[in-house]
Amino acid sequence: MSSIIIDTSASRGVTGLLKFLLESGKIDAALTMRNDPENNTYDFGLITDASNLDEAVPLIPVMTVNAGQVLSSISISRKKIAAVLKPCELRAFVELVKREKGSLENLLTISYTCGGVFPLDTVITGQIKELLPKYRKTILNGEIPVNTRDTCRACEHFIPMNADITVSVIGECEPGVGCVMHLNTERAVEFTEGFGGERSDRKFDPSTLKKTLDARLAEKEKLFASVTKDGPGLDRLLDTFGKCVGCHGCSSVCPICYCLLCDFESANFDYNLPYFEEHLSRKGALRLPPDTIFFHLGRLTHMSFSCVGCGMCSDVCPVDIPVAAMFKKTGEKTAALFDYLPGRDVEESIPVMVYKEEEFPDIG
Amino acid sequence: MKEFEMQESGQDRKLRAKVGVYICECGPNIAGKVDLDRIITDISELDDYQDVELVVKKYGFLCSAPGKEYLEEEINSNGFTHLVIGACSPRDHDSTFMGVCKKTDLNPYLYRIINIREHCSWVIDDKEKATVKAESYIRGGIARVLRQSELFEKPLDINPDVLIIGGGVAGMEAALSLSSDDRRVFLVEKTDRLGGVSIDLSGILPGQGEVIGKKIESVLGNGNIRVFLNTRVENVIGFLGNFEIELLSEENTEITEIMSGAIVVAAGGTLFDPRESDRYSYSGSDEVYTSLSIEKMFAGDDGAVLRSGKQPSSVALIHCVGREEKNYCSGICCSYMMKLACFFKKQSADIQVTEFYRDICLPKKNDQERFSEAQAAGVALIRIKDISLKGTNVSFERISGDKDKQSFDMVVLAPALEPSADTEYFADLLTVPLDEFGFFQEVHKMTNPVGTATDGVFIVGAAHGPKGVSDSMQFARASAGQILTRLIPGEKLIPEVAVTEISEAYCTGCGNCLEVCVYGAIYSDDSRGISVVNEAVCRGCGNCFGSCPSGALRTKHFTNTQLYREVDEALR
Amino acid sequence: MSQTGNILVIGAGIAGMKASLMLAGASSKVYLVEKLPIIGGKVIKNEESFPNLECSTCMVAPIQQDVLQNPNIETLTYSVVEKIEGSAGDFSVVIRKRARYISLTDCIGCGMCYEPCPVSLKNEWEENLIDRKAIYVPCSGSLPNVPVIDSEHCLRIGGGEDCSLCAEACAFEAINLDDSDEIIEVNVGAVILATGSATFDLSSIPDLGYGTLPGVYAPMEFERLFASNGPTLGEITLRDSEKIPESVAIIHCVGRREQKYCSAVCCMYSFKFARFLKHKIPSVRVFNIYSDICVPGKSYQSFYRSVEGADTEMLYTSSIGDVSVSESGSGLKVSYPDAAVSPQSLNVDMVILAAALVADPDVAQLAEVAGVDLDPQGFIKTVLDGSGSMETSREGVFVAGTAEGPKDIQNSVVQAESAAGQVAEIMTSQASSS
Amino acid sequence: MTDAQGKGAVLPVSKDPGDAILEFLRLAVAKELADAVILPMKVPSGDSFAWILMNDVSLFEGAVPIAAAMPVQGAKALRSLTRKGPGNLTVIAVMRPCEIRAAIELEKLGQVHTDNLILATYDCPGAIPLQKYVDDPGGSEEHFSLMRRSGKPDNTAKPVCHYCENFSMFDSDLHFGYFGFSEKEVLVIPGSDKGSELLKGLDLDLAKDLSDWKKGIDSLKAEREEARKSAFEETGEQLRGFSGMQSVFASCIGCHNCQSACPICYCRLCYFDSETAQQDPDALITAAAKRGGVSLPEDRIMFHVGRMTHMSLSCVSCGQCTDACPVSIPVAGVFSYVADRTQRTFEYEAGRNDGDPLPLRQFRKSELPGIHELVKNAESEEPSHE
Repeated sequence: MSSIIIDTSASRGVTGLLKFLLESGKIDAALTMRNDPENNTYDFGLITDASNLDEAVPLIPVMTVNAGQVLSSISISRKKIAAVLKPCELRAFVELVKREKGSLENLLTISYTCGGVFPLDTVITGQIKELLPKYRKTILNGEIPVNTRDTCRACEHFIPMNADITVSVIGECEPGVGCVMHLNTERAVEFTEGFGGERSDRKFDPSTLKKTLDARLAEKEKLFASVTKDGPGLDRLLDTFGKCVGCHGCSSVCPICYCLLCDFESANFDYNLPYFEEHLSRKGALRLPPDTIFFHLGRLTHMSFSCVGCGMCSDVCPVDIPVAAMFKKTGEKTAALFDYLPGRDVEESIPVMVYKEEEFPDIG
Repeated sequence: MKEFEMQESGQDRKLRAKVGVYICECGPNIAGKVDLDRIITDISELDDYQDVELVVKKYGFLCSAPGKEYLEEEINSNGFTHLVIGACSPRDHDSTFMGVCKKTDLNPYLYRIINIREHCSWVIDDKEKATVKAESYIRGGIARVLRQSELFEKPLDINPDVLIIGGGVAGMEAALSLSSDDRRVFLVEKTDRLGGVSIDLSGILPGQGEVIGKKIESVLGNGNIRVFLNTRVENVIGFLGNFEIELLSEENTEITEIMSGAIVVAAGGTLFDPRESDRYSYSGSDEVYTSLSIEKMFAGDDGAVLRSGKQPSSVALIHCVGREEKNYCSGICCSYMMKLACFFKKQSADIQVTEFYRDICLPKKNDQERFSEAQAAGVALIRIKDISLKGTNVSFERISGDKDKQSFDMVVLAPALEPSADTEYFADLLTVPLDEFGFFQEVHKMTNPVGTATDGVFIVGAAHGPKGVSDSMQFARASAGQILTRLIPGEKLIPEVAVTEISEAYCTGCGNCLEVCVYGAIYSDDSRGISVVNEAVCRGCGNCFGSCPSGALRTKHFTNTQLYREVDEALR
Repeated sequence: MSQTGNILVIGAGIAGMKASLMLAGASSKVYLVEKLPIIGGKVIKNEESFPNLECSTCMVAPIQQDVLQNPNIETLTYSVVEKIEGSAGDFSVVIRKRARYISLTDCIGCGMCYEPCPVSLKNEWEENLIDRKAIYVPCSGSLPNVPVIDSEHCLRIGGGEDCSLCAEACAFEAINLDDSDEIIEVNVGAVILATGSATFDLSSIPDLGYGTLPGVYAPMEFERLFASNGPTLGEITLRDSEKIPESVAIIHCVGRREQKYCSAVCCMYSFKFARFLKHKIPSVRVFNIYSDICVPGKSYQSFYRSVEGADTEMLYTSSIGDVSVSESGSGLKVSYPDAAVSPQSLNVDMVILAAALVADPDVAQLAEVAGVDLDPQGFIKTVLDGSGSMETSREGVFVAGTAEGPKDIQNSVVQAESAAGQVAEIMTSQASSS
Repeated sequence: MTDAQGKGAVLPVSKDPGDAILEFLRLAVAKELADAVILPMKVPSGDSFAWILMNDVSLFEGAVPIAAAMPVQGAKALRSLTRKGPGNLTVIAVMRPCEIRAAIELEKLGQVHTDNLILATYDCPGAIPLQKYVDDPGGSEEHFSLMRRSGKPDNTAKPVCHYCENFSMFDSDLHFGYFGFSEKEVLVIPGSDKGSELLKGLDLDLAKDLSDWKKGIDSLKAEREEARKSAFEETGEQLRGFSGMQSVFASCIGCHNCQSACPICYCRLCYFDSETAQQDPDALITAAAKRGGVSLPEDRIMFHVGRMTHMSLSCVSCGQCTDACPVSIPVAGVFSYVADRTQRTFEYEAGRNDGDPLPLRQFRKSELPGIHELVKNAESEEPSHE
C-alpha cells in the first residue's frame, strides 16, 4: 500500500487531512482530541465544522477517556466519521465491535505509532507543558519518554493494528521528514483521494521501531515483576487490592467494561442480614462493604483477555492501586492460552464466547 | 435501560417497519396554511431511518366517515406497522383515529396524532414558517411512533358486591339502592344498632322517626344485605372491582374475610365539642345543652326539660357554635334550630325562645318555611356579632354594635358538624387523602364529589362534609349511581393501559415513587428491597416516573426515549 | 341491549351530560336532547367556578367531548321534546329536531360563513351584550363547534329574499338552506329531566333599576363580561364599552323575598365577582351589600373569608328587601338601611344584582309534556322529597340539577348521579326480568 | 439529641481517646449489650483503612476508632449491612459525624435500617485526604494526632473539614467527646434512649458536667463558621454564571467516581449512565452539526448539575467526591455550597433525625415563598448574562 508525505508536523498533517475530509464532505464528523487552552484541559471533540479544527491536537499524548469507549456510543450510525485513535484505543474499539457495541462500517480510522501518554495529573498540574517538548525528542530516537503511564512504557503494541491510515510518529515526525501517512486500506486510498501531499511507497523506518520495541519489552518485564511481589496468592491480592475503596472507577473508565449496570452493583450482590450474621459467626470479623477483592477478580474474568492495557484504570484509581499492570499481566496470560490478542482482528472471536474442540487437549 | 429498549423495540420492530403518515387537509384549515405537498415529498425522502419504509399521503377530511373508511382501508392494504396522523388537536380526534386502528390489525398504541392545525396552521400566518414547523412536528411524530410499543387492554372480571362502612341513614340508603339479586351488600356498623345519629333526630322531616324505623326494618329484612354490627373494618387491599376485606367483630374476635367490587364510606360525622372554645363555658353538667341532646329529649316522651325536670321558662338557642373555629358553615344548624324553637313553642307557648344567630343560612328551597314558622310562633331572633356565655347568662354584641346581657333557664348550642373520630383511620386504610378540614377529599369538588383518589372507594354523608339527613341520602344515592353504572354484574373492567412499570434491576427501593403516588398504586416489596406497581390501580399519571432519580421507572407510552426522540427530531 | 335499554335525557347541562355519560357507560343508548344549538349548559358561561375558581372550560370541555364522541349517546342539539307517552319501561317519545341548516358532519367550524351574513342581531347567549349574525355560534369554543341559522331572522329563510352568501362562503358544502325540521320518534325506558333553571326576572323590582339604569347588571351578564371568550374578551367595562368601573356594589338576595327561598349560590358567586373585579381592576372598590351570608358546606366559608376585606367591603343592611338603586350624576346611588336601620347610601359606577335562581319559564310546558308535577316554587317535584330519590310524580321519569331547585354544581352532579343510578336500577331489573 | 441533663460519663484514657473507645466497646460486647461493632481497621498494606464488622473481641486490638482518613464513607458500610432490613444483630458503629448524618439520610431513603444499630460519633478534627494518606501514612498520622489534640484541621486536612460545623455531637445515639481535654479522659454522652440504655447497662453514671467541653466545642464551631463564610464567598465567585460552572468542571473526564464515592447517591444505575441519558448517535451528530462540534463524552457538566438536583438536599459535605476525583476538581466545595442553599430553602438540615421527611417528598405551601426569596437573591447576585 502507498503512503502520503506532507511537509508539515505530523499533528498538522492529520488536522489538515481532517479539514480536507470535512470540507470535501467525505465525512460528516471528525473525532479528535482538542485542547482548551483557557482551562488547560483536553477533551474529545466530535467536529463537523472544519474551522473548529484549529483547537484540535490529534496526536497529543494524553488520554482523558479511552476513545474506544467514546466511539462506541456514536459509531452505530450511518453518518461517516473519521476518528483519530491511539493504537490501544483502536484495539479497544475493535473488541467492542466484536461485542456489537460499535461499528467500523462508516468509520475511517486514523492511528499512529504511539509513544505513550502522560497520566492525568500531569495535565492537571500543568507539568505536561514542560514534558511535551522532551517527549517529542525522545520518541524520535525510539526511546521511552519519562513520566508516561507505566503501562504505556511497557506497551509493545504501539504500532496500530488494522487502522485505515497510520501516521508515522515514532522515529520520523521531525519537520525535515514531514508527516508520513501510510494508507493501509482501500478505504484510506479512496478517502484521501484529492488530498494534497506527495504520494510515495515509503515504508516505516524499522530501526527506531525495533529500538522502541526492545525498550518497551524490557520495561514490561520490570513492570510485571513489580506487581508480582513475592509470588501469587490471596495475601498478595489483599496487599494490592486491600485498600480499594470500591468506587469502581476502574470499571467505569475501562473501555471493555461496557455493561450498563455492573453485576457487582446489581441486586445479586445485596445480601440479606443472615449472610453477614453467618459469616460473622464463622470468621469473627468481615469487611464492609463486602466483595472488595471479589469485584476485581470478577472483572478480571469478565474482561481481562480483552484488556488492551490502556492504563485508564490506574490513572483514575483514588488509592493508586496498579490496576492496569495487574490486568495487563493477567490479560496477557489468559489471552495467551487461546493464542488471542485483543483488537488484532475484528474477525477473531472472543475466546470464552466460542468453544473450539482443540482447546485444552489435556482437559479431554 | 436495555431491557426497556428491547421491550420498546418489540417483535414487530425486528421486522422491517412500515410507517403510514397521513396528513389531514382539514379543508383550507391546514391545506390553506401549510404546503402539504412539500411536506409529503420531504418526509417521503427522509433517509434517517434504516429498515423503515414511509408511506406519506394527504386526505381531505380524515375525521369524516369516508375519511375513516379510507384510513382503515389504507392500514389494512399497506399492512402498516405504525401510523402517524398529521391533523388537529388530540382533544378533537385522538380517540377517533384510535377507534379506526382498533378496527384493523394495527395496535392503537402504535399510532400517534400530531397537531398541525392548532399548533401550526391556525396560529402561524407565514405559510413558509407554518410548513417548516408542521414538518418538524411530523418528523418528531415518526421518531416517536417508531419507539412506541404495542399495549393491550387486559379486561378484569369484577365482583359487583359492595362493602358499606357505616349503618347511618347514608349507609342504609346506599345499601337499599344497591342491593339486588345479583349484587350483595355488606353493611358494616361499629355500634350495636343501625340508624346512626339520625335516630336521635326527631322529625327533621315530618314523620322522620317512622321513616328511619322503616329503613332499618327493610335493611334488616333484605336478603341481599348482610349486616355486621359491632364490627370494624380491619384491613382492605385491592382496587375497583376486586377488593379483599377483613372484618373484625367485637364479640367473637375472629376475622371475617369478604370480597367486594366497591366500597362506600358512610362513616358519618360528629359534633364539634363546645369545650374546645372557652366562649361557651360548656360543661355538659349544667343547663347548657347541645342541640343533639335536646333532639333526644324531644324524641322522648316528656319533652325538653331542665335537669330538675321542670319546664324552662326561657330558652336561648345559640347558632354557629364552632363555625369560626372550624372555618366552615355546616349548613344545617339554622334549619334545625328554627325547628327546635318551634318545638319549644309547641311544648308550651309560654316558653320565651330567643335565637342568637350571625347569619341565617337556609340553603334548601323549603327551609324558608321553618323561618316563617319560627317567626310566626313568636320566637325572638337576635343577630349578633359576638357572644359569650357564663353558665346560662348570655352576653352578646348586637349587629348594631350595642352590647347586651340576658340570662335564661336553658341554653341550647348548635355545634358545627365535624368528621367522625375514625375518619383518619379509614383514610389511611383506604389511601384516601383528607382535606384541610379533616373530611375525606373528593376526586373533584364539582364534577366528582363522591369519588376518591382510590377508584372504587366512594364517600357519602357527613364523612364527605357537613350534611343533613336528606343531603346524606342524596350523596348515598349518587354513590349508588356510580356503582350501578360502572360495576355491572357479568361485565368486565378495562384498567388503564399506559401504566408505569418499575425495573427490578435498577430500583433501589428508596420509596420516592411510593410517596408521590396518590392512588396507592405502588407498594414496596421488602424482601427484594424494591418498589412494585399494581398495574390495576395505576392511572399512568407519571408522578412517580418524575420522582425516580435513577430512571428505574417508566410510564408506558410516555417513556423518556419516546419523548426525547420526538423532541430531538422536532428540533433538528 | 333491549329496546327498554334506551334512555331520554333532556337538557345537556352539567347534570344532563353527567347522567348521559354514566348510563352510556352502562351500555344504554342515550338520547340527549338540548334546546340550544350547543351543549354545556350554564356552567360554560362562567369563566371560573367557585369555590376554587377552577377554569370552567377546562372542567367541562372534556365532559362535552366525551358526550359528543360517545358512541352510545345520540346528542340532539337544537331540539325539543314534544311528546312523552306510554309508561315506565316503555315510553314513546317525539322529538322535534329543529332545522339547523348546517350539517354537523360536514362543517368543521372554520367560521368563514359568518362574515358575509348581512343580518346583525343581539346575541342572547351573550346576554345581548354583543351582536351576532343570523348564522352564528353562540360563543367561540362552542361545542359542537357548528353554527346554526336563526331561521326567523335569516333574510332568505325568514325574509324570503334571495341571499345565500353564507352557503357560498362555505368551502365544504355544509350549509343546506332548504333544511327543515325533523320529527324523530324514539322508544325509551326512562327519562331524566335536566333542563336547569333561570335567573329571577330583575325588571320585576323597578327600584333596583335593572333595564332602566345601564350601570345595573344581572349576574350572567357579569359572568360574560369577565369571560375571556365573552363579548369584551374579558375586559370589564360598562355598557359604553369604554369606562372601566372604579366602584361596584353587589346587592345580595335579589328576589329572595319574592321567591320565599334562599338560592344558596348567590353569596358565593357574589364573592367570586368581587375576586374577579379585584383581579382585573386592582384599583376598584367593591361593596357587598347583604343581610345574611349563606355559605353552606365545607369549602365555601374559607373562600368567603379570603375575599372579605381583601377583595370587597361587606356592608350589612337590616333589610335587604329595601335596597334601591337610582341615578346620580354619571353614576349610580345605592340606598340601604344599615344595622341601626338608619338610611345609608353610596355612589358607584356599577351595580350587580345577585339574583335568585328560579324555575325555567319553559319548565311548565315541559312538565305538561312529561306529565310531571311541579312544586310550589315552580320547580319539578320529586315524590319522596328529601329522601334523595329523584323520581318525579310520573313513574320512570326522573329529575336532576337545578330543574329540581336552586343548587350549586356539586349538588347538581350529585343529583345527576342519583338519577342515573335509579334509572340503571330499573334498567337492569327490566333487563333481567325480560 | 437528648443530653437533657447536660451530663456525660467518663472513660479513662491510657494512650489516646481511641483506646478508651475500644475498651468501652469491648465491655459492651462482653456484657452482650451489643453483638458486634463496626470500626475502621488498617488494610494489610498499611496505607489505608477499611470498615470491619467484628464480634471477636480479640480482633479489636487492630482497630482504629478515630481514623485519620475515611476511605469509604461509613454510611456506605451501614447500607451494605442493613439495606435489606434491620436483622437481629445489635451493632455499634463508631463513625465520623458526617458519616452518621449520611446514614440518617439514607434511612429516610430506605437504604439503611438503624433499628438495631447504635450509632456513635466522636469529636472529629477532620480527615486527611485519601491520596495524601496513601502517599505518606506516617506523616499523615502525625498531622492527625496534632489535629486531634487541637480540635482544628491543619493544612493537610480535607478542604471541607475546615468549615464543617457539624464536627461534634449531632443526631447520634452516643457521642465520645474529648476536644479541649487533657488526653486523660473521654466523655461518653448519650444522644438517645438507645445510648442511655447502653450506658446504664455498663453501669456508667452520668457524673461529669458537660459545660466546659461544650464551651470548647462552641468556640471551635465559631471558627469553622467563619471559615465557612469565606470559603463559600470564594466558591460563589468561581461558580458565577454558566461559564464559572464550566471552568470549575472543565477537566471532568466523566468517570463518575464522585457519584460512586458519594454516600447519598444510592441509585444502582445513575440516570446519567443509563441508556435514556445516552444520545442517539444520529441525533448527536445532528446536534454537533448545529454547533460545529460537541465535546465528548457528552453531558459532563449536565451530570454534575443533575446530581446536584438529585442529592444536594441530602448532601452532608463529607468530601468523599473530591477525594475520589482523578482530576482534582473541588467537587465537594461546590456541592457543599449548593447544598447549603437548597437545604436552607426548604428549612431542612441533612442528617437530622427529627422525623422531618425529605423536602421533595412532601409539599408545604410555605416552601414557595422561600423559593421566591432564593430566586430573588440569586438574581440580585448574578450579573445578567445578556
